[in-house]
Amino acid sequence: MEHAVQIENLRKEFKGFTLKDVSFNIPKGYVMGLIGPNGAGKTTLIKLIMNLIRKNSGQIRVFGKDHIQHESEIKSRIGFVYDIPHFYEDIKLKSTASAIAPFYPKWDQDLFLKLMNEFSLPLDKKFKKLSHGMKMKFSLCLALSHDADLILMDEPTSGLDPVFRQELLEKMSQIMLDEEKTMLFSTHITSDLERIADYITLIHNGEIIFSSPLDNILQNWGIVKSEKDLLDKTEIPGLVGYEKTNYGIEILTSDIKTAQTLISSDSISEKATLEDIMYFIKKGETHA
Amino acid sequence: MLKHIRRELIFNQTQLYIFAGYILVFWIWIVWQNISPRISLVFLSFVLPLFCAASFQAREEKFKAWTLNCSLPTNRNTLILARLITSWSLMIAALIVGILYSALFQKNHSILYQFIQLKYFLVFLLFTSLFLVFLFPFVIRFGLSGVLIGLVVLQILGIITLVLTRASGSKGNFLHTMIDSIINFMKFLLNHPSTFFYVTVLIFSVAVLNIFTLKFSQFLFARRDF
Amino acid sequence: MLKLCWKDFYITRFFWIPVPFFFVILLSTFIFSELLFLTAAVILTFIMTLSIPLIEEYYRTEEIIASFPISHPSVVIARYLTSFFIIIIGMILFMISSLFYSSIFKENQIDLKSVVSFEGGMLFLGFSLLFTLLFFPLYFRLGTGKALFSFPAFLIAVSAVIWLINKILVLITGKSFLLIKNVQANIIKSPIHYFSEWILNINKGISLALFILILAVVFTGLTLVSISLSIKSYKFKEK
Amino acid sequence: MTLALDIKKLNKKYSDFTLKDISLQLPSGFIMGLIGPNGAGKTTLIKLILNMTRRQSGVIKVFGRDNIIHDKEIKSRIGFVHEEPHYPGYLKVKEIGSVFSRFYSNWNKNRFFNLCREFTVPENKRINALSRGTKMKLSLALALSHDADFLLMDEPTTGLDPVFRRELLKRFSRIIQDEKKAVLFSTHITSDLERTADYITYIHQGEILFSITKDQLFEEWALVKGGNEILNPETQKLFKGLRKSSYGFKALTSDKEKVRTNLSGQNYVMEKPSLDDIMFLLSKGEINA
Repeated sequence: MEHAVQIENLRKEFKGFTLKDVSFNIPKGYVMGLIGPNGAGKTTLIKLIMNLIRKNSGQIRVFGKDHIQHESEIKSRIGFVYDIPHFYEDIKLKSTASAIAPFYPKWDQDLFLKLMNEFSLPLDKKFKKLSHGMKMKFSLCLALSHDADLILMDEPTSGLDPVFRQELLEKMSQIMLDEEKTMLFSTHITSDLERIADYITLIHNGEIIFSSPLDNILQNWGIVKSEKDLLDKTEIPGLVGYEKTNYGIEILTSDIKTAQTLISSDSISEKATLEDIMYFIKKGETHA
Repeated sequence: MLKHIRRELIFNQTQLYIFAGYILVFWIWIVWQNISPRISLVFLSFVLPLFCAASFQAREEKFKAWTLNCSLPTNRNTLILARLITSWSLMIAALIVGILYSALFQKNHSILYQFIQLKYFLVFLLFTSLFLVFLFPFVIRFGLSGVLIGLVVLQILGIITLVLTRASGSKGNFLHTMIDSIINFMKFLLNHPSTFFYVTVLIFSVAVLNIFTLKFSQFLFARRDF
Repeated sequence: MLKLCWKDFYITRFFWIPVPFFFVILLSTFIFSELLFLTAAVILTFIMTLSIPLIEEYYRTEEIIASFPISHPSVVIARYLTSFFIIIIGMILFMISSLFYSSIFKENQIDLKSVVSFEGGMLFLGFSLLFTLLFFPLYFRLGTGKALFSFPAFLIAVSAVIWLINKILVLITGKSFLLIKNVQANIIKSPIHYFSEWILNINKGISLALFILILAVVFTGLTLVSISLSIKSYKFKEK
Repeated sequence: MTLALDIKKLNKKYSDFTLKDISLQLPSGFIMGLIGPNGAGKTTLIKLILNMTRRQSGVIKVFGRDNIIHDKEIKSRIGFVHEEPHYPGYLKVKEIGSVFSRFYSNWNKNRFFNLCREFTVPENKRINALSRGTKMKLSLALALSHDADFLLMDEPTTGLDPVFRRELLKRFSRIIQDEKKAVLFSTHITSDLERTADYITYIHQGEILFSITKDQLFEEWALVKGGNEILNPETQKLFKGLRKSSYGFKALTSDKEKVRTNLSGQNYVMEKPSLDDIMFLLSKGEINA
């Protein structure tokens, strides 16, 4: 299968935090959701792909090309939205757009204007006059109006109201009908992901826990609840994390089917949502 | 490249208005007070870089807009090149405004006569480039806070020299002597007969200075994480 | 109140280490006339006073301050207090540097010691206070940006008023209280000329105590007016 | 029971936006969630409560005292979190802590540092170096460490990961255990509200459409789906938000029983609405209430 983005043991060291030899691929034509707790390295990863941050080692290939050698060519096919949109605050939206437009060969002014009034953004307002939500919308507007093949979004939905989020997700899924397009977006609102994403990558403390199709996560991962402490007796397959409550114990496993067969009948097992998975992984990490 | 310059100009509109206003006032003042073109040259070569190059950098930092600029489909070297070219073109424009002004309103068209001389023009370029060499990379590396640091350094240097002058018992204000030396240097440059060799040297040095500024700034800018 | 002042200095402390040196060094350029020297000192002090509002604006801390448990008037008054402290600092620096330079450059034709005197101090204080008191109402009304643009115009207006008063006086009583006739239309200089002449003349005319009294009355009056204006505009400001 | 927050007929006019006749009560010992589309006036309302912007008419009482007259005292009992926390970026975390400590009489230093450790906010880092989520955590820590009686927060959960959100909300419900404290926070993540909030207030274009307890909301309100043939002028009166499509309609009602009686015998389904549905229909559907 063709990959839009290939990342091979990518490493970046900061004072407080390191991204430890991450490697994963984004298959072409799919939506990849990037989740993980604050400071896990989501933003760092996206900034590395955009070459805003210099990597210490490893390789990033976008559309099969090295992202530094073919920087400008690659970037002209990328639409980006960052968690805090930074534009020149005392410049009007339309002039900002007009300044950016010539950089993109496939910039579509009509589409841009259409989006602007769809999102009910005033063309003649200065950027600093916008609320946070509107800033996000404007940033999205720019990202979507030069039909990019790869769309990178760093928490595009944070600070947007549910109604607009819904519309946005619909819009995204429209865009994704085109098989050529690929999307990577990080978010903390996992319900959004469960609606749109095809693949999920969970990153935690600068390491990738898993990167696999959403469906098989939702099928295979599960929580086992039991009064008795199962851990000492039986060996649970694919144990990820557990929590001892005063009722008994809750265990997250990445292989619920075999777990069900192995574990005695007095325990209940249920499907895990992404939120549960994140919760347990954090817990497991605190236990270890 | 054009699109880059265009971007710079649009993003720094507000700055440009202030700049334009300042320049007009400046020339009016020069002509009105009938200040000698030489002084005005020194003024210009210090003020213009501050207004163009430095302020563009400052704005980019203030709004954290480098995330935007560096995400555009270009590489960072081009961004720096564009910034340098834009500031140069602005500075030249400011000079032209002055020349026109003197041509129209000044009785003895001293500024006009001075600046249309090749030698004089080149000296102006030289001075400006000299200042840019210090300013441009400095702002890129240290940003707004860097300017403050720069001031501190300057003060300490100043104090040291003051103490030295005091100790050596030589008379006169140090800053004054410094300014004098600058003036003398300029006088030397201007009074030197404009032989072919001399002109080529000037041109060469200007070119070298600017290339150095460019390369050094690019070197610094490439090593930044945003 | 005081804790707000403390906050102002604490937040900007990185900047109070270099400033004194810079102040002193910069003044060395103006040692060739007392008046210029004084003007420079005043302006530098004013810039120091500005720095705190500017920094606050740059980092948008105002909304935090506004949601602290402090009454609005105290925010404004604290701002004034801070600036007064700064003015005092500036004055000390000014005196020191004048002594310093007069000792260094003995062969200088004018002696700067003359600035370190009652008149000198009065002039410095007078102008710094005047600037601050005129500026802050504007600042609280318009925010730093606009205030800075409108301030020079404001100053010109003030000097024009003084000039007018003088003219009227000349009409009524035959003599002007301004000795300097041909003042250049220089934004900063002209009010300084008028004011300094005025003070010096009064000082000649009447006894010292009365002079101080008058000054005190004038400035307390100004301060009260300007503070009340600022408070009024700060109340209704969007933070 | 005492009212922590009591707003009556509050008005505020801007050039392009007005807050009309807001009135809502929040008894102490409860959590109120404030929802509404972007630019509906949530932030303005919170700023008005904090007396950061001047109201034009109406009454705001916090713990039974007017918020302008007893400005200082009230603010000392409020813990605030702003939408985008702005602190001088070159300060260290502990330094901003010491700034805050000067202004709150019952500031608890140890608690602040404990919270920092709990929220994994590095004390010795400069604020510029913090990520958005961490900044938000910092401002939460600042809000929680002078044990405020009234927590007033503007989107405290944006940019925070689900795990942390869960723990934060638990913390809120712990805080309000003793009946003296109250929490008011606006958010866009309605699942958070469904988990914790006791009261839910919906603002739309500067007006409060409803401000009721969550239980009441989910008992009395219902999502009605059915064929278009049901719809006619009088039945439409039953519905609040209505959205028609070619193959049926989707509507919201604040009174199940009335709908049951009036639509008896017709084919329609009634569901328990989610907050997202409510927001969607009220803001997007044509409102004929």
